[in-house]
Amino acid sequence: MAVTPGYLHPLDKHLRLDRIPTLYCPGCGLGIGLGAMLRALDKRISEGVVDRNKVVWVGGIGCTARMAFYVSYDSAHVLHGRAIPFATGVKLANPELTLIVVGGDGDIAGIGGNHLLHAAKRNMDMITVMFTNFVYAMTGGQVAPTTPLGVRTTTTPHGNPEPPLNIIKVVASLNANYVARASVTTPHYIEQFFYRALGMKGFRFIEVVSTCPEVYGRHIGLRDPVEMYNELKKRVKYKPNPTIDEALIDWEKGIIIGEFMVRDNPSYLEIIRGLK
Amino acid sequence: MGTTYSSLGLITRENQRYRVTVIVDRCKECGICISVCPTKVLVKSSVLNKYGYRPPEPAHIEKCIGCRLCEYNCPDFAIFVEVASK
Amino acid sequence: MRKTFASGNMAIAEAAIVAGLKFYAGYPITPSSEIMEYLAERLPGQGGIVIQMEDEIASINAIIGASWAGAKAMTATSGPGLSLMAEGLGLAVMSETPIVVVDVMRAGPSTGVPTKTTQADVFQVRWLTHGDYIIPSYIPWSVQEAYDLTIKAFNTAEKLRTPVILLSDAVIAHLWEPLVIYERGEVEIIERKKPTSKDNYKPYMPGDDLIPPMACFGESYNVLVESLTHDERGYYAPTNMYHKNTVLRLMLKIVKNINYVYEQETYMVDDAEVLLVSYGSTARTVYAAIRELRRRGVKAGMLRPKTLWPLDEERIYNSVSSRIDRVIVVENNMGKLFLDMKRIFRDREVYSAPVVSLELPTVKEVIEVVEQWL
Amino acid sequence: MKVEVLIIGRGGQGVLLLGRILGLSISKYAGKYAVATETYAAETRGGESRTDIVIGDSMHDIDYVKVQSPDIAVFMYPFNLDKYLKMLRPTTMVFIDEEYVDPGLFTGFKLFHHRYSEIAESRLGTRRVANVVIAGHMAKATSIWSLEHLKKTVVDLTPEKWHQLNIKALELGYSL
Repeated sequence: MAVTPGYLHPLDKHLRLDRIPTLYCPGCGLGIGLGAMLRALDKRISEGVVDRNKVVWVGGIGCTARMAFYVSYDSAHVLHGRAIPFATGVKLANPELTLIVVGGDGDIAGIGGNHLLHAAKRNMDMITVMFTNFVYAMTGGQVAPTTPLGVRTTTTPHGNPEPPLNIIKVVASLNANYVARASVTTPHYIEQFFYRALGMKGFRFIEVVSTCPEVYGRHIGLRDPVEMYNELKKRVKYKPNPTIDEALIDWEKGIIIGEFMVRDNPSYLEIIRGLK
Repeated sequence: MGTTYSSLGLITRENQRYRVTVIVDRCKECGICISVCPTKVLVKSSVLNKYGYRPPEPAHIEKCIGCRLCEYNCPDFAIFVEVASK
Repeated sequence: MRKTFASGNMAIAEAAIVAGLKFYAGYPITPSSEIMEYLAERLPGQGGIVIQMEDEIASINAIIGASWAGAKAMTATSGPGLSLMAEGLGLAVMSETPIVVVDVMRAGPSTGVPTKTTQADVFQVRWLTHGDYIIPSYIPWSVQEAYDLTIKAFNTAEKLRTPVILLSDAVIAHLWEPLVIYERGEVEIIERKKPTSKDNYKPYMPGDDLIPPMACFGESYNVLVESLTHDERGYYAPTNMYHKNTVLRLMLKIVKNINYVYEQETYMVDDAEVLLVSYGSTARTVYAAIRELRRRGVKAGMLRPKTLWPLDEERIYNSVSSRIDRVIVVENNMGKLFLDMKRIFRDREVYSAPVVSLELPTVKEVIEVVEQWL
Repeated sequence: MKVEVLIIGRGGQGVLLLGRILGLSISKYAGKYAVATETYAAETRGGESRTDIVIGDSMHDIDYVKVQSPDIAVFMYPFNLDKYLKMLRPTTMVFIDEEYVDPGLFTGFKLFHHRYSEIAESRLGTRRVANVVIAGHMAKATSIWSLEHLKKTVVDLTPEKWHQLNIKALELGYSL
């Protein structure tokens, strides 16, 4: 069998091809999300809004965080939960750079939750894309901040006793300029929201609801990637200009996606430039 | 009848307007592309790639409407759609 | 060059500025906070940025990020904060990131006595993070030396692509002394080695000196910062060969430069029969004590490492004449460097003289603990 | 030559600044070596505040950075007097602000006492420069500091808008 050739797929020029295929399990939603983000980035680069050589991808630890080392950009695969403070240092030391932080809900909202709060509060100039797959996947299926109540995981064998975190409501309550939610079953919205975020300043946050058929799917009896994809798709509903109160994320009642917050508050860099 | 593919490891089929290409060794056989295709262009092929997965084959390429849902929903950058050159 | 009167914390801040500091992230903690306060006032005027992060973990990760964006970066903390920075220091070691971390020691364990000193963090800075590594650490005994060794810490970090720790303490932090401050150009400042070509650049491919040239973000090298064990490209490489090579090189690049990294001073050792080993603020009192002992007829000398890790064991051994048959290690802790001295001076009698005191030990206290071994 | 100076006061009285003025003046302008250490209670205002200054010809003249047996002691507030009285020697020069500290406790020492805070308030309009008035008085009484050096030092250490006030405070102290 022949080796995988050079640039073929339209996104190949954005990937470290020698690391493709990814380590993601078959049917993992992360690749869909990454593809959508790269299409948006490609557009912004061709428009001249973003300089390809001034983009830095930062990931903490976890399946999602690995996106950072699959892209052929300046990138960093750092510590669990610490992508946002790392990116903060990068951005402040060289404000020319465009910072893209990628991470799962455990990485960004769990162990890194305090950093997320403070980056949003500061309106720090970076984009954070958090993939919510309801579980700690890389470590083998433990409960996550977003795991629904009652779900059995490897560390909650009698059912998760904690109600899940609705991260959109948390971030929107702070000073972030952009707060949106999409789903891997709606890659065009991921692309659209990320495209918009790339043209803004301040803290931009996108939650992408994702599928983890291998680990979370096993917990809820949807191990087949297609089945899980379709079950998620059924629950996801786009709403134009939704309010924060409408940011429902509930496996039973539905998942509302859309742009919950779009504003132009002064970003951290703008404020410190004004103070000098 | 077995699926055929090029020495570059690509399965390529085209109709008058669109060409669909599958990069055989990137596919993990998740089946999402087959599921999302609104006109049922794709079927599982008979090829086993180097990881033991069976990639899709655009067996009914004549039905392709160029919506790219397969490309956008493929988690592994393994399938893409182009406008066929005249 | 100008003469001033400054505290140890001010000296560290001033030295960082002349060394080229451009990014400081920190979290307030006694007795280090004045470093950040001083820099917050001064650094923005020098084209730098100071940010108070949400905790010490964020601080160290931010300075690692800043260093990869091309800035010389530093944070300062005390023992409890340094504990929180443990994992971040490991990232800096693995990703070969030049950063400077100042630990202004206070009494512990736990919250301990925030405003008072000890020297009990000596092993914390040596074995803080998991895995195999050497993080060079310097320990000053005066305000001037806090200044000089801060510059040295930046130079070591840039030269060897490594995190470096400056181990000050609550005494030095709040001690005011005459200080000579240099301007840029009056003192040697080392900058990191940059790659010369973009062709086939690999972020972790070392030169003959075992140190890889460092490209930074935004310079179109597609650099990859990797916390996993990696190959020259930065790609995860979980094999014995790569792990062993990586760990060996990370340690060897420091060890091979021990002549640069390690500094010490000796006092009155030529005719000495008893050697007192001490470091940092405690060595000030020990220096006074050896003079007092000589007045009493004891031929005492002193060895004072200015670099705590790595120790140049051969140089330490050879700096002592054969007349010396006893070595007494005086530290403001329960005995830490003593263990290394016991190994280094394997053919001498080596004793630990722990002076555990929240204040700088007095001459009387030092003589009391030393006397039992005379 | 070795001189030990102990300054005790209450947080907010400017004990630390007084220590810095005395230390910098000696080491920058008098060609000697001074070390100063600061100790304060956790509360920012109102707690005990202490500065120790040890002066020598060089760093190695200074055995110990803290005062063990003061040649000069300044009490702006009577914290822990029992402890500090034991450290004093008959030759110790003691400066007290008698508004707060009872001169009767210091019989047998070379005592200098004024109501420095009140004097600063009535003559200069603010009690906040009582510490600098004391520095001026110390320059006159001890011959260790020179008034000229102290004037240069307050210019080094304080914001420009306070330079004249501080110089007046030094002169006032020197005139006492």
